[in-house]
Amino acid sequence: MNQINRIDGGLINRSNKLNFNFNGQSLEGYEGDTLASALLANGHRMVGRSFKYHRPRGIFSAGSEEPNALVQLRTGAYQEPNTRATVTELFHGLEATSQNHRGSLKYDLMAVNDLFSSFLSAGFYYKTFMWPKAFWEKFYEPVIRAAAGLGRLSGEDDPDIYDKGFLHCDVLVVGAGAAGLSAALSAGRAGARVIVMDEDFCMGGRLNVETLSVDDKSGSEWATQALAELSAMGNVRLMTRTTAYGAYDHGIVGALERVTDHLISSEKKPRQILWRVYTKRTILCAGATERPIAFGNNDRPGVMLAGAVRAYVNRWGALPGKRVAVFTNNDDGWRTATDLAAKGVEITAVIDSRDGQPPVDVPKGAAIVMGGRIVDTKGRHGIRSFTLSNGQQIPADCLAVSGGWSPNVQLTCHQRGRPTWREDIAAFVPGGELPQGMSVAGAASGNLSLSSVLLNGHDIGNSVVSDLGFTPSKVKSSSSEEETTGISAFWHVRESKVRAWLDLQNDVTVKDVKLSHQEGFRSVEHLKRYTTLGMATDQGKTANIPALAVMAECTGKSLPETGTTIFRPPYTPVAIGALAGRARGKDFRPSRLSPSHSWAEEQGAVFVEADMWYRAQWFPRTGETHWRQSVDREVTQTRASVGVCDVTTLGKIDVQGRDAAEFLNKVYANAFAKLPVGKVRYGIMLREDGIMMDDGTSARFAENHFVMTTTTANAVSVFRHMEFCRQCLWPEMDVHLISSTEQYAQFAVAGPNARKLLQKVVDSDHDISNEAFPFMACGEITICGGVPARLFRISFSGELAYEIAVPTRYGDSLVRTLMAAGEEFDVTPYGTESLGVMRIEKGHAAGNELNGQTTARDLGMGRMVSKKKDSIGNTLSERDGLNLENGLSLVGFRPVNRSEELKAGSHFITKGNTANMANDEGWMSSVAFSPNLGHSIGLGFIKRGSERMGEVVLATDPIRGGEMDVEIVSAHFIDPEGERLRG
Amino acid sequence: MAKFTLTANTPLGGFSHDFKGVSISEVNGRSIVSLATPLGGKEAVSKALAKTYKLEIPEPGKSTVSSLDNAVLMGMAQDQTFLVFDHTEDKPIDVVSKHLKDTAFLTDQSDSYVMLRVSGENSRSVLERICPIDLHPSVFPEGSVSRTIMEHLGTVIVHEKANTFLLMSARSSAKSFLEAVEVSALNTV
Amino acid sequence: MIINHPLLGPRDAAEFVYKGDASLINRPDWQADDAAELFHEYLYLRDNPAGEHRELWYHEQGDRSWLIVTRNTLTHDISKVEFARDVALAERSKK
Amino acid sequence: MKYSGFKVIKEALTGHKGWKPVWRTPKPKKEYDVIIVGGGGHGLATAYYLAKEFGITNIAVLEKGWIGSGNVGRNTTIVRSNYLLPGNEPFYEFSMKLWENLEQDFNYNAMVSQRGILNLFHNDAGRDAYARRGNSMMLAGADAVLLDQEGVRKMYPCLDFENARFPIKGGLLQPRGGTVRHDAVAWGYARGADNHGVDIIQNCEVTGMNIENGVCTGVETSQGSIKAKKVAVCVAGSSSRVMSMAGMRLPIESHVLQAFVSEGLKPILPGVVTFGAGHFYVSQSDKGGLVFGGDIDGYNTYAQRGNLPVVEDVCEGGMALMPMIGRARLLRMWGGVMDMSMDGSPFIDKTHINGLYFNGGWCYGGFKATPASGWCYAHLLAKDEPHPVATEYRLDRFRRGAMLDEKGVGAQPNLH
Repeated sequence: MNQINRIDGGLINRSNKLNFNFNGQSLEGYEGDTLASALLANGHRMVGRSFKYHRPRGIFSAGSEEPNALVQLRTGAYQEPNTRATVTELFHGLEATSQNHRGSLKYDLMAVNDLFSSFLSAGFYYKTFMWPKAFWEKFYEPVIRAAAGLGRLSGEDDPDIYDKGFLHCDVLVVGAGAAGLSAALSAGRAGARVIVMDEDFCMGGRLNVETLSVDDKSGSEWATQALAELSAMGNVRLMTRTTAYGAYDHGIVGALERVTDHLISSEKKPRQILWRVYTKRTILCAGATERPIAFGNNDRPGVMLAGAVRAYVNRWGALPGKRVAVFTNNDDGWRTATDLAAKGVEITAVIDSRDGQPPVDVPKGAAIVMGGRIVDTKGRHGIRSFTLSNGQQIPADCLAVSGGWSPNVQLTCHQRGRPTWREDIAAFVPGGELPQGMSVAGAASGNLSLSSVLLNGHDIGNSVVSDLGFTPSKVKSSSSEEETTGISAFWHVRESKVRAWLDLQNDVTVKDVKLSHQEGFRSVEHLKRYTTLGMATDQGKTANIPALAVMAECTGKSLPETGTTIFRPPYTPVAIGALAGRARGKDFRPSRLSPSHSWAEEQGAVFVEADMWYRAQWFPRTGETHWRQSVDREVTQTRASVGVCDVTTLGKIDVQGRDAAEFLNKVYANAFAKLPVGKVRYGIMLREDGIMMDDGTSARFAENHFVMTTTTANAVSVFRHMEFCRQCLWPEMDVHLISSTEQYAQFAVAGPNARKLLQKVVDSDHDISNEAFPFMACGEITICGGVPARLFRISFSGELAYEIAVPTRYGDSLVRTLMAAGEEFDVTPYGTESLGVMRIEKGHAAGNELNGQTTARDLGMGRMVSKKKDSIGNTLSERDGLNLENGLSLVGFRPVNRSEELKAGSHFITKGNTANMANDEGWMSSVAFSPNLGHSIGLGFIKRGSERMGEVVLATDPIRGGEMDVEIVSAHFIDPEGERLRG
Repeated sequence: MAKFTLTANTPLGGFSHDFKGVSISEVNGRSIVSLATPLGGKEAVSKALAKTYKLEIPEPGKSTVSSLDNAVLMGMAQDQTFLVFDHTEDKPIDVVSKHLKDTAFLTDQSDSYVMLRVSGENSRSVLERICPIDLHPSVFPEGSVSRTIMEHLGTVIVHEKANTFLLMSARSSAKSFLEAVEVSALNTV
Repeated sequence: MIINHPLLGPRDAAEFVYKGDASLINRPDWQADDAAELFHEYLYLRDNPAGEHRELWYHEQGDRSWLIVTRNTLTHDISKVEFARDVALAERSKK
Repeated sequence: MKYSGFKVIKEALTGHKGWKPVWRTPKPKKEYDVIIVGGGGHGLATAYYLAKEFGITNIAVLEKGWIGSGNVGRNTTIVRSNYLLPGNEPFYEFSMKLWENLEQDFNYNAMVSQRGILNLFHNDAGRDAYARRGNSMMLAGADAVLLDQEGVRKMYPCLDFENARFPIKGGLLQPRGGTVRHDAVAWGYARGADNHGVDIIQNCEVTGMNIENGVCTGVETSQGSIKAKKVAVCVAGSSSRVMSMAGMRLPIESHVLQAFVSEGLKPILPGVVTFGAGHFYVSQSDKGGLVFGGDIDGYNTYAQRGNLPVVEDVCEGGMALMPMIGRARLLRMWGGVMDMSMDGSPFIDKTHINGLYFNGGWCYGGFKATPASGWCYAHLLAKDEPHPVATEYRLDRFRRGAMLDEKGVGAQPNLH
């Protein structure tokens, strides 16, 4: 039998029937339904289990505040845990299952927890599970963890895609109910750029669920008309299914648009879009949330919020029960009785906690109890009846409860705002210190009657736009009939002898709050943390205020004195995938490709990530099965003849200006002022604290023009640092910096035949002989018949070497040309591994040594730090702690047993000492196999290293289970005199 | 004479594609020279520019267009202006220094950028997915220039004319940048 | 956060890189008798106020200017944005 | 009152009438031997150990709000002792050992859960650095395991091994690392200290320091002036504010670190994992929430909230590392104010003012240090000399050039 509880009316499209599946059962609903309304229409009351006691749970609300009706939506990798049925738009083919039960929903084995509930009181776990000690990890905790959580992730990669975007407007209207639409009309008519967002798929808010009329139209008709007017305005953007979830500094609002969640498939479009909204003004029209009253066994399926009950009836034509009763402390609750009675639904009783006369006409046949108290309910899987304090039992399969409405102040509190209490409506309303540019209108500001909401929205819309310099339109506010909104605060039924729920999802009861008070957890934050109140997926939207009221009662303080916990973003939970947007997998970060990348790919190069760059690591040749074979060959061939390596990734900074030389003299620790034009110098750059920041070369191309290189890793931070020096420290200097990293493709050409190779491509009018172009020369030349190039005679490998740079557009062509020209020399390309081997052979420091913890002195370059001039870092580099007699120094290491392989990260211990931290004397920073020496070599830091040449120490590597004797040697393993590079 | 010759390539091989209501195409054939104004030398640069390109130095965030070489002068910073002009040969600096003599410090940036033109009625909707700058004509009118960040990549955006934007981003990450723009189009239209 | 750049208008703080207290533009004299102590105070000690704070931001994804932003560290309200270079030059002319 | 399973059962059967407040609510006395300013984890631990281990019980802990309202109540609950430098590692290992016996020691179940912490690396340099660090840990008597890619895959098959921009090459595992129920640490220490007679005074803000002739004699508070032989400041993010009352400037900046928790989920992550190529670390709580975080926002602030770019950056890291969390929803985000020091390492030291002591500069790593910080601070207060594992945490180390810079980024607090 289908849709047994479907009645006439509502904003659903009965001509579009949708089939869906809940817990394996095929059901039908209509377009316009939510999963919750469709389940109710099909007579499903029980839809889940609570967190701790596994009590049966039914649909409680009709919105995003839902604590109970959480389902697992979709299947397989698309499985989406903890999804609120109340805001899940029904679609054809929807599949959902209930959560948090072992066995079936109806017969949950974990429901045994409920029997032991008195042992599982708030915070019980802090007091036990401590003995015997080993049992916590082995037994108690695994049991607790097995019970954790509600829904389940699939464990598979999220198959959907997400996107992000930026929106800009004058006015952002959050919430498109009566207040939001009124405000948007005011702002839109005045010509402001307006964005209206609503979390619902159908704008109108409670206009769509109440039977009140506006301007002699039904609420939903008025909303439709307002939306038509707004969507015709070019300056207004309407966004449904979009939740403003957080208010951030300076008027930035985070919003989530659910683009395809209401479709069976995303079809490769983004499932959700995360919007960053930059707005001059925000008008928060987020409405209000109804809250329950706590009484005995008030958690049974069928006990619902009164406003939700009439929402299901009025908007969706779905009947939550056949025999409905109302329990209220306010006039609004009565609307549920009158609305339902008007639809012919049986109202068994209206219980009003207030004394006096009924505020409205009494529905026929209903028992009316003024000053009434419900103390208990009955019904195992859903309410069947309830009991009043006088013992009277009243039947009902749906109990509509209203404890009044709490304005949705969350976004007003995301920064410093704290809500203030209004006794007349028994609710917190937005207080001071709202986020920049935010105003609040409608129910969110405490206006609870429709007529006041409409007027308030209209007026605030107008005042906001006139603030921004627009002329408000003269159109008057729409209006509605008057209604009564009386309320008298009433939070929980003291007469109840059994557990009365406050937080339905986390199973926090009135007793728990009292226990929390008894044990001294009285601050609201202690209460929250001790009982877990409000920490469930609904963030306590319906639970917090009643619970605070119970605490206030215990302490004898007023509710405003008791305060509220801090509202944190997000307003409703946001998928992590959406917050990440496109950044995942290979798209996590951009890829920078060097000019020779395509060519290297063709060569079958293996690439390595170096920051954002991909660099060729080595170039395997046919027959090479291990990377070491390739690297050994590249190194050997380069040292024997010539090799080519793409070094484009090194940072290049163009430094120009009348004071360029003096500027470099200040940013480098060593002298630069007198570097001749046409020469390159190696420079070390310190941080102001005297630690090595970076090293590189600077080449002087003209009196006022230098080209600096930095390491690949520090290119950006060095540029930033130099801009700081230029603008903030020495603003009187005429210096100009611009990065030219991208502008030039740069290749190292190294090896005894480097010159011969280059001479084949360099245009003949440029003499690059050793005499004309010696070591550390630089110059602007042309190659291959006029292509401009820069040539640097510098060497990282220790060989006769050059670096040649051409405009990037020629990079691909140049590497191919060098390979072709080098064929006669058996030229080899080499990658970063070989680069590393050769620099270790040569004793050059690199990233592992320049790790931000070492000084020039540690690196054996202490004497380069000039004491005769002011440079960054020179003063503080003189501190005692950086000049210890037994300080570290960088030296070379080789295994005493040459066949052993050194391990980077080993620590050094003097022979005979115990290997412990007190005897730790340093560490191995870089290692390589030297094909030239035929054994493993390493660079490392050890105390007084430079004085300990020849000493054998222990290199201990407990993490890999090894240790070996190593000999301290010079870091210059190859050509210590530097004859090759000058050759 | 060297027997080798070098051939130039472009960052994206001349990419061009039309999506619904928006076209994305690589722009080539332009050179970019950065002009750094020496301390106290603004007047001299202005004079030289006025004489040759008939242009003033634009404020940062603005651009001006000259008929000479279709040059666009973009204000990048207080002391930095980009001159973007039709020139496909090497050494664009020689062209500029002919006009400006030594009034400004020049740096060739022609090979530093990939340029994409995004045009069509949907161009703003597409760019709103990645561009943090407000591109509404009331805020970012034609001629506006901005350097910002899109999908982790530094990007210069120029509002060339109605519904037409020029994007400049680093050449080495041209493929990632194109993907960022393309995916925006695919996700939007 | 949004930083209202003196020339470019409001820009998301994500375009900027933060450095710290604006006093970092006042680098001590390396030849002062107590240079070591002055540099220690300059580099390491901070007022770290709860309230108005003058601080350095670098517009890395923008015009590459260093700015001095006056911002309240309790509310994040920004009351002033200046070019650090202008401030540095002005302080020099005072001396 | 001793807590035990039997006690819980007894109370359950008798209507929970016997539970007493976990700590008393005393009025401040006129004078104490030691006043501890700051009722966070470190302050409460200091009081507890002073009373229990060093026999000083005439102590007040002054807290301007509710105890545990600072970083002990707003962190991502991770404990570990995987440090590199000899000035740090023995201290954190001492802390780890205290964690391991904490519950029995203070009779409160803080749910110390040693499910391991795994720091991933993504390149050879990362491996070398972690090998060096792991060796440091082992030389200091801690546990460490260097895993290769297969080792990581066995523990965490759900990570992105196939399509990552920065492929996982391996990781440094500390099996004894894990998580602790953070609030319970504050409550457990409070309960323990209270049992030893320590006065815990909430809603008592220190408004001034009484310093005469270079000697600190007590404090002014919102509840009147209180004398003390020794005043021990321990206020994390508020360090600069409080010490400025004594005229001191500190090598500290206050920054916000955001933290995040997802909706409750059935267990899927056994231990703590940190991403090495982005800013993301995560664990799953005993309630089922994924608890995660990343980098600090990076600007000075005293506001306990951050901004969106960091939220997005952290989630980007999360999705890059484990794309299976895309459909999990972020439930709550919050911020804590970190006392970021100039080298990323803390201070436990006397000041130049007699009777005034300072503990701070914990950056975002204070939680794991809580027991050792309390113990070592208590040692310093009781004996006027540093505990052997905390000898490097001196305020003058920058003047001497003896920085403890684990990350190697220099005097730039927002980079530590």
